[in-house]
Amino acid sequence: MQKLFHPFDPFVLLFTIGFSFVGIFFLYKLIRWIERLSDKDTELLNNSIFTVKTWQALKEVIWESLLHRKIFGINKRLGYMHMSLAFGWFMLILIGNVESIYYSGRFFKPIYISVFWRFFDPGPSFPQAVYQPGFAFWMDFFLLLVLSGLALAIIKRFRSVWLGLKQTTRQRPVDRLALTALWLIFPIRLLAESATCGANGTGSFLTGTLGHLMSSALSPEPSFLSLEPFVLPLWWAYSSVLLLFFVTLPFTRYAHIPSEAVLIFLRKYGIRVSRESPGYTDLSTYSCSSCGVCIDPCQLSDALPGRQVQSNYFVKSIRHHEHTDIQWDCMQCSRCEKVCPVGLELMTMRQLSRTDMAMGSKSTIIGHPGRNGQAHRILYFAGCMTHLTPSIIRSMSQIFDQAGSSWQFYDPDGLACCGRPLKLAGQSEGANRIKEQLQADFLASGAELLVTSCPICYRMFNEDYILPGMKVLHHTQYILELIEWKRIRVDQNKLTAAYHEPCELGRGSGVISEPRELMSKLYQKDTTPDIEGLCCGGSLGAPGLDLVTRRAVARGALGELTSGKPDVLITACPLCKKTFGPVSEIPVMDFAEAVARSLTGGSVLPETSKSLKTRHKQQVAV
Amino acid sequence: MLDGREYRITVIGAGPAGAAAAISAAAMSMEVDWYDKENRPGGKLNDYHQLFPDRATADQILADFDGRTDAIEIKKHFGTAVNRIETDNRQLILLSDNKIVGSADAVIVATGFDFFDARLKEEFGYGIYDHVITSPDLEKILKTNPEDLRKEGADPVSIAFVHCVGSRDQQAGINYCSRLCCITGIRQAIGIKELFPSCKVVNFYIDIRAFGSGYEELYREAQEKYKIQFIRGRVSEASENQQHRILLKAEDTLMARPLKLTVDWLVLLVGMVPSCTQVQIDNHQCTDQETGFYQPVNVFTGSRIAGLPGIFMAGACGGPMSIPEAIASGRSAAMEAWQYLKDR
Amino acid sequence: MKKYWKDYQKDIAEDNYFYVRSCIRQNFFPGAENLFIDILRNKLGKVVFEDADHTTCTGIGYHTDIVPLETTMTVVARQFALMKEKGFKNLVVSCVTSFGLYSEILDLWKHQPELKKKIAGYLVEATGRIFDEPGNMVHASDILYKYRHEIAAIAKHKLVDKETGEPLKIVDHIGCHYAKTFPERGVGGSEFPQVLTGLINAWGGSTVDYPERRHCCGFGFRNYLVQANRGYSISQSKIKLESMQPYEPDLIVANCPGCAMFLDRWQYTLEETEGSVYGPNDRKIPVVTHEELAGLVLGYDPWEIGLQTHQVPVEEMLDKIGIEYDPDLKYADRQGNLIGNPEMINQQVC
Amino acid sequence: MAGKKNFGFERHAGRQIDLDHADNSLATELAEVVSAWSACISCGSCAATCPAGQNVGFNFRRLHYKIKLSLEVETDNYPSLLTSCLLCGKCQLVCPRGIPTRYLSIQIMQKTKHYAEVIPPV
Repeated sequence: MQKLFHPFDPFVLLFTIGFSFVGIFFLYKLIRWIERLSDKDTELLNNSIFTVKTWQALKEVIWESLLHRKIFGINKRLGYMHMSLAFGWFMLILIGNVESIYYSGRFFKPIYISVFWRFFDPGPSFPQAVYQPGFAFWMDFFLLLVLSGLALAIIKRFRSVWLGLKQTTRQRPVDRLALTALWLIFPIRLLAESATCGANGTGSFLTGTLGHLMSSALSPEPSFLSLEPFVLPLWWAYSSVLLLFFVTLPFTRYAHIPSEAVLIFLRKYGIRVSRESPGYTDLSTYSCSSCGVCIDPCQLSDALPGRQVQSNYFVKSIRHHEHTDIQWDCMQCSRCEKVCPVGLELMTMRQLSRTDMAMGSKSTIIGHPGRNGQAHRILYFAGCMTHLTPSIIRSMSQIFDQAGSSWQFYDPDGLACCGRPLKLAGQSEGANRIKEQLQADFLASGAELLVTSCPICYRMFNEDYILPGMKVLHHTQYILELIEWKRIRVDQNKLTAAYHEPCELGRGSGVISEPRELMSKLYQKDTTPDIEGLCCGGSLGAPGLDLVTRRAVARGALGELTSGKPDVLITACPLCKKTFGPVSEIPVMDFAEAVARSLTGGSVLPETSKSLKTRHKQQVAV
Repeated sequence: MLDGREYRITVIGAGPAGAAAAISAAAMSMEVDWYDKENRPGGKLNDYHQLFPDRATADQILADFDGRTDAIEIKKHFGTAVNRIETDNRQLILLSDNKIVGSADAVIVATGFDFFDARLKEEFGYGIYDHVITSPDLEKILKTNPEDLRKEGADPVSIAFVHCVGSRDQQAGINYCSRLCCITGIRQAIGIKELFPSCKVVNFYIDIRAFGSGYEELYREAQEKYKIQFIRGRVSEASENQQHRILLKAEDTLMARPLKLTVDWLVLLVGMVPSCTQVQIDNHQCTDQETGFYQPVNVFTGSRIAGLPGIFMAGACGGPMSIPEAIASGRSAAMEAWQYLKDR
Repeated sequence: MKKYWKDYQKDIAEDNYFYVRSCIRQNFFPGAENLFIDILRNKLGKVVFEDADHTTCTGIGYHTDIVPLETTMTVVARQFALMKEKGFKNLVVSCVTSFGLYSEILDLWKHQPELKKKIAGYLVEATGRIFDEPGNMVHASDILYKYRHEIAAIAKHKLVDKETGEPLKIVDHIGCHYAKTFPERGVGGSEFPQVLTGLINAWGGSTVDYPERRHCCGFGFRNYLVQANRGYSISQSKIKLESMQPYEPDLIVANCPGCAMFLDRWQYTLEETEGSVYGPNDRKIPVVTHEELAGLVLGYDPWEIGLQTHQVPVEEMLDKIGIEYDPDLKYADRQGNLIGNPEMINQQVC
Repeated sequence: MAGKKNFGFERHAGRQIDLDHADNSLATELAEVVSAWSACISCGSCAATCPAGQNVGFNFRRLHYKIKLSLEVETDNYPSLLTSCLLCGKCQLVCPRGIPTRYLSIQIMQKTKHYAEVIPPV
């Protein structure tokens, strides 16, 4: 038993070097991350450490980092693959430690002992151990779990569709190196442990059986000595592949293993990505596992085939401080943010990487807070884009008047902008200047309700503006209220329609149900496809897209939206309407127009639908 | 021979319009006499390099016409310039320098056009400075020897095109728009950029009138693909410096500021004026007072020239026309002549 | 440069000239007009009549909106009346501004005969005189152009560099009112008038065709009358001088007194204010009028014909051609006694 | 050299746009990034619909046209006021040539040196 008390063999050094390298690296990183937090965030951190939030964070670490619950939502097999690798490996380490403590009786001992425990203690004899649910049994069980996940990972590399991913990330060379190292760890461990067990006639159902098979394969009569020469080399191999993995880990996607845990804690404490806390942004880039889940939802994957613009590539480009322009190639539609298993604030990270040039800082916004000083209950802010779709403005004024509400049109001459387009382009300073101006105007108007037709403005008013005593509604919400309070009456017509949910309204602002309720009140048949909201392509988030790409995105979205053969496409955003208009085969209308038509008894479809159709035909050729 | 009666028709002019008229007339089995002052057909097509908008080469069109005119029986009288037509009770007598050269039942005049003589715009220095050329000159250079554009073996550094030279110009007494110089200038500019990619090409224009199908697309391609610069403003003056490069003075009307540019070649996009070898028809006033082009009796009912019956016009002798339009008008003139002869 | 100007030929009277002087020329180049008359009378044997009663044509007043057009027309009609009384038909105008003005008035009368009658009425009312339009009206430089070969025949010097035998490089500048307003009134039309190049070529010099050849010399009346505007005037001259610089001209000839004066004076001002000089090897370019050029070629004494009043010293040019002159007598009066040098005239500033 | 004498008037620097010695590096750089910009026909729709342009002397058409002629964007009597652009994108929606004018505005800001240093990226 001499080996038990101070077990050592040179091969463990490789693992130890690797492991300590990773330890020191991430210790240094941890300090850097916390150091480069803004005072506000550091305060948040200090006040929340010894509170229930830490327990909640710990729970989330288990649910997310180990079990990857969120990925199960995307695809069960993909979820199982990640869970098996993460949770399986964690259990191997845990049980390995307990086993080594139990047998060696020493709680504090070099870390390598538990990792290579099977080498030092071949364990219970085979085949009896198969039936005793002891350590060996559980170690084999979790090893098998990990290997099953590994098999799925290999399949994903070649046929990712089977795991629900049309496309997967094209990894960098160093990532592929770490990947191969990771893939080699567990098979070699299996062989190493089985060789030891085979040579000593021990091992449970997996290692024992395999060990036995190996020894019998090598020599006809069952002699244990035949495996002896293979034991040490296999353990050397196991330790060196671990070293390779640990050395490459900090520079590859696997840095997310330690980083994500730290991220979960800081996020639970309320810290968010901001210009003032570069540390947290850096931590976020390390937490990205580059799993490629964000590629499929991104509509630019089809519109810009072959271009690596999706969030995983973008995060990697910031992390490695590469100077690229892809921070501009993102429509800010947040479809990727919705599915990101690590929950990174991808939208804000893109905005921050867009140099702030204090745009919009010199312009003065002219609006009309109150007509001749008289306060009105409702302030209607059409939005700059809505002035290019005047039918929405005309319809809204008809609705306001029909409902007899006391309202004031804030920007009749279209000289006001909410500031969000600046924010989307990373111009936070300019955006703030505009916000201050409008905010003061709105409060000065004395209105209680601010209604806007543009989801982009709506989100800005909700998220950034501080309007005490003032409610903000998108006109779909306001119209629904009018109907529910019987202030206006709409009758359902026989047409079939489909609703395109603007990104900034649905995902962006959480206004999901009201538009759909309005649809049911307006149209007999609703063929809206049950998929995540699609971006129309006209987004301000991606200024660099040329017209051809935008039209490609629009056509892709239309293909889905009109799959149910609707007569008309309804949307709730002037920009979406303007983008779909020239490309859509069927008329595109805003809720306001549809409601106004049914109120004033006008024809249900815009009169020009026929000419619109023919005109669309030619323009679709662009 | 057609339904038992002999129809003899004469086509004056062997350009695209004349060729089309002759071919169609022959196809309607009329007896065709085909005259041209040059001793080969094709008219100006012989000097053209590439056409717009699809940049087919002029030689292709020529070859196609030659092929078709050779295949059918047309009596060609090239090298005789018919310059007068007189009537002798239902017969039309053709005279060349007062010598009778033929007669016919109907005549199609397709004498084409001439380019505006850029020397009348002295301020541009055409005929005074060597490196000031017109678009037809450039077309010949591009067709025969583009190398001439090089100076001592070096590529030209910058070339300027001036639109509306002798068109829409009261000073030059030509108030109509010649329609085709814009697109010619655009296509030639593209031709230059293809030959000398690093050369800076600037087109000075008042309005770009790219009206035909495929014209606007060519204009856009010139802007975006070939990076040809279009400056809105008339060049007022051109003078030569010691290196024989041409100094241009213009105003960029979008900046409302005067502008100076020195170029290796100045290309004047000259307009289309009536051909000097027009055919006199008995002493009838058959041309438009203002422009000098032949005048139809009624622009809606057909191409019969005012004055004597049985004389029709085709092609650019009736006004600025592109080659496809000229060809089409050639065919329609033949058709009209046949109808006239049949109903007579 | 190809010869195309032949399309613009103009008929110039042979003899019996009624000469009207120029107020600018008399002031800026006092010897020039007498020189012109002397050449015509004594060198070419022409009859040149000069009427002491004739006045300014009020051209500068008209161009600067001080004198109404009808007044100017009446004054010009009076000149014609004087000519009629003396029995002459061929008017020779010394100043280009007058020449332009006379052409403009004759053209106006041609298109509005009733205007001519009205002016005739005014003249009779004011002076009791009646007038006829001149049979032939030309500018003084036209006459020299007509007899350029006769002058060449009796010339004592050639516009050639004495040492190298190279013809002098001479820039010609034609007054805008000479032919730009009425092209058919200029020898060679408005774009490339030949009236001065004809002289230069006939007398052995070589002409320079530089890009800004037809640009305004800077005189431009309103450009310089008000001091604040003179910036415009000098800017035009600079454009011209800068453009001719590469050609390293030896001399500038102008047929309008204004052009000659400004191209001459502004070279001094440009040198003073900006230190820039435009002649060959950092010298300034001397400027002469057509009569002076003829006088030099015919061997007149440079100081006799008033070249010392020019801003840019002419000595170097005279030496180049090989014209003798007495440097000490540059500032002497007719009797030979010195009247003192002008303040900075000879100092070669940079 | 001559002292700078003052005669009571100044010679005027020419207002001529000198295309011979124009430095068009910015223009070429922009034309590469936003290639459709070369197809601009200066129709003025962008300047017309621009909300910032109505109240402030910011004329987007004149600004990017000046760059095309390699003229100085920032002059004292014609400050470009580019920073007053709201990036709202209305100009992009109305441009008949389909030019991504909003992106052009961003690129001009970034490529016109002294703006970019205003606030460095994260």
